Amino acid sequence: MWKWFHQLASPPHFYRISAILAPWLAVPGLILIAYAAWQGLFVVPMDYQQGDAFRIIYVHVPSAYLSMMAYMIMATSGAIGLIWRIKLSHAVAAAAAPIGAGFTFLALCTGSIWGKPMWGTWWEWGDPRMMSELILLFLYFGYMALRSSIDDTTKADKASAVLALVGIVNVVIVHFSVEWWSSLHQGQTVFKKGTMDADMRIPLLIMLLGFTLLFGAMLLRRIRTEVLFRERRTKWVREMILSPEGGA
Amino acid sequence: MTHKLSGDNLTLIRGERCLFQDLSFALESGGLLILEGRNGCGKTSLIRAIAGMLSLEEGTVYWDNEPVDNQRQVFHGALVWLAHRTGLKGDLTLVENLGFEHALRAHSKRDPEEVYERLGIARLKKLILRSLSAGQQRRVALARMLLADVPLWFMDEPFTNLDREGRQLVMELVEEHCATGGMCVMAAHQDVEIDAPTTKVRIQ
Amino acid sequence: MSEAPREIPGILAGLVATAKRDLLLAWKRPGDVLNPLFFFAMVCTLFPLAVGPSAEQLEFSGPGVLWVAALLATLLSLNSLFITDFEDGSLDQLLVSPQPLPILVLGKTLAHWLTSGLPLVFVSPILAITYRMPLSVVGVMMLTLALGTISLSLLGSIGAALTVGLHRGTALLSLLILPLAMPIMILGANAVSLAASNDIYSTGIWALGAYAIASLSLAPYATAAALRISNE
Amino acid sequence: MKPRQQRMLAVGLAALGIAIAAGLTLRAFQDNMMFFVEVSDVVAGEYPKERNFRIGGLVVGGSMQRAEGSLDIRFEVTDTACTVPVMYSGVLPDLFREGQGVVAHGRMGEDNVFQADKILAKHDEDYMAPEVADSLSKHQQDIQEAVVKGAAECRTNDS
Repeated sequence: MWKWFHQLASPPHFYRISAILAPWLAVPGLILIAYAAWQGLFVVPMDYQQGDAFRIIYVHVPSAYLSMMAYMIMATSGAIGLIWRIKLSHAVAAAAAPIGAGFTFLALCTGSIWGKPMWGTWWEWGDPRMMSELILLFLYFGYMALRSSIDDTTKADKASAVLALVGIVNVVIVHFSVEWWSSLHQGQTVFKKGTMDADMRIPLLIMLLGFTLLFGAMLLRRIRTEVLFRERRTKWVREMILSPEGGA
Repeated sequence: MTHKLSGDNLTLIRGERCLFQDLSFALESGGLLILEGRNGCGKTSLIRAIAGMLSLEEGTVYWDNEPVDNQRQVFHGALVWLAHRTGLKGDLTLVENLGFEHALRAHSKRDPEEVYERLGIARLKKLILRSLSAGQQRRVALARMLLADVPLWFMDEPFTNLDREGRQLVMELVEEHCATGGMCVMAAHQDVEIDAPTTKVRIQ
Repeated sequence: MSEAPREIPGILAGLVATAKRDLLLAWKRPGDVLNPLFFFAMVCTLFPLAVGPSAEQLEFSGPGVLWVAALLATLLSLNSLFITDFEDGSLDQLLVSPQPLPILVLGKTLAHWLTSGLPLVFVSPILAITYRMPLSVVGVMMLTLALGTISLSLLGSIGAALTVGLHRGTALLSLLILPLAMPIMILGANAVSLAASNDIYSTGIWALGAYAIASLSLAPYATAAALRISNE
Repeated sequence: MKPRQQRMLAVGLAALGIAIAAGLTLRAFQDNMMFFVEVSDVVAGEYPKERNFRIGGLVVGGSMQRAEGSLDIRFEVTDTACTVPVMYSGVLPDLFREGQGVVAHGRMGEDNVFQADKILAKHDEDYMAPEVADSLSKHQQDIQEAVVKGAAECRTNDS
């Protein structure tokens, strides 16, 4: 297992494997998303309180989940790169950041659109989820800005990994501090957590799976580009590009 | 008690450029290691890497046959660092500057007055460093090295900003240091005439 | 050269020496300490001019304005935390010092707090009174500022270490630190507002205390790591 | 002190710091809970006087009264055992409905009516189709009746 992992972490090997893997993630992902979107938009009954507006969760929930997932991937692979000095894991962190920022933005937009019918306002400054999501977006911006302002790749990798790790703690704290501040979600003692009907939940789960697969495919593609760029002076890249079938 | 500093298969890549590869050296008490090469070829990177300020792509630096990474504090307790930027505060006086260093390090047996006298900076003790000339500031930095009283000296381009007399003084100090069982790692692009067992490492 | 291995002074000595040197430097250059304070006072003056001087409005916005101003002033002072050390080579000396780097960093941060956070705490009552804050609330505000600026100095030192030696360091520092500083500001400003409306405000004080202690025990390591990386 | 000991000390201190911080956080949460007072405790008179606090519960069905020509609203909040009358002046959130959860922030008036300065409708996390909701709400009427009965009992106990 360990040997296999180590082998995968070598850039040329990863480059080969990921080329085979990416479509196997992308195609099922897109199919699942298409199916769940059709279910979510036309088949699932509307909610008894929110009407059709609730259907936006089929985009909102997966993108919010992926925004955090991407951050976790970014921070953990940064930490792995820092501790075990695996180059590939820094490439993973670098590749995950813009995708994560994209999903965070999507989550904020859909959340805001949903907020209009739900709360009567596009933006609710007091909501802990919205605030922590917004700060997550700022963290992504800071991370990418730090990366782009350090010329030396190795140095940029390490510095941004430290930042990502510090940021992880912060997202959690922001969530709690805003929760305390706004008191919107107080009262867990009285109300129990919500439930969802099965015929609404299943398309959501399918959507989550589809989004995750698509995210995986996107991440792989970006890591491939990142690896190719980082290894552009190496022998294997030159050989691959010069070989008859490799240039494509 | 003799010490040994050695490097094994040191490789450093900065940005796109491989500065040096599979570079090895060994230095024992009483010896002088000179890192040579053109300007901008990676001498400074190499000396910083040996001193533990820069992480190497590959290879290990050993102090007394123990990897430096495992005993950073012991290693740093045995070395002093002198570079182009002296690391002295222009707003503080000579005594205040050296007093800071004194507080961080093991107390030396050397008499500060004697060292000041020797380096010709005894008169300047009460002045703030900003008011001194570049050469005088350099001498203050040398005083810090002497006062630290440790076996290993790191000198990155020690002759910059020094007149002939100053250069002579540096060479004398290094000779004396090596003669009394100290050791010195020096990055220099000029020819160095120091009477001590010398090892040279040339970076291409 | 003496041969017997000599004892390196304890870590407390390293901490005190670094803090003392930075305090001495601040003493010799009072401008570095005073500028952020003037900035703080000016930001506090801007708000009544922009929003209008009605008493009700001032009372309502006072805690928030004071906290935002304090945050920005701290940010301003953080910029120079490692820059001068980087430029004159002192940072190299700290990196090859026999003392553990986190301890030296802690000493520097302590000096930073004593010269930026603490003065803010003592200046804030004057501004708070112009915002018609009752005296009992002023005490709470000073407490929140004292606890909050400790965390700000510590968290800020991470950002300052990450951006040291970069060309566009100043703008980047704000970008990195502001998201990290937001919880502190929320907790601080909110505790003061609650105290002003005669509510229970102890939650904020405890949480700020927790934040300060947590950052006290973790931030120096992150800063030290960041410094080593930045100075490579 | 040897470097190894120093490292142990450093790790120990960091761990101690985290532990203390965790303790303080717990303390903070505890204090935050003081904000929130159960309706039954309010009825029993166990609430912070002279301070704002929060109460939460369900809006009793049919208890909402609007004053003509103003935004003043009066309704009752129940925790299914006791009820408290609440006065509020302002625009109610969209999700505010009878029989739904609500959190009110304010203080107790001298006439034992809770003067709210902030009303938060609980963002309902139940998602279901309208038919399901209908059948449930039929059921809810039974619950509500029980609630009102319970509340009445509570009042009689008090008096």
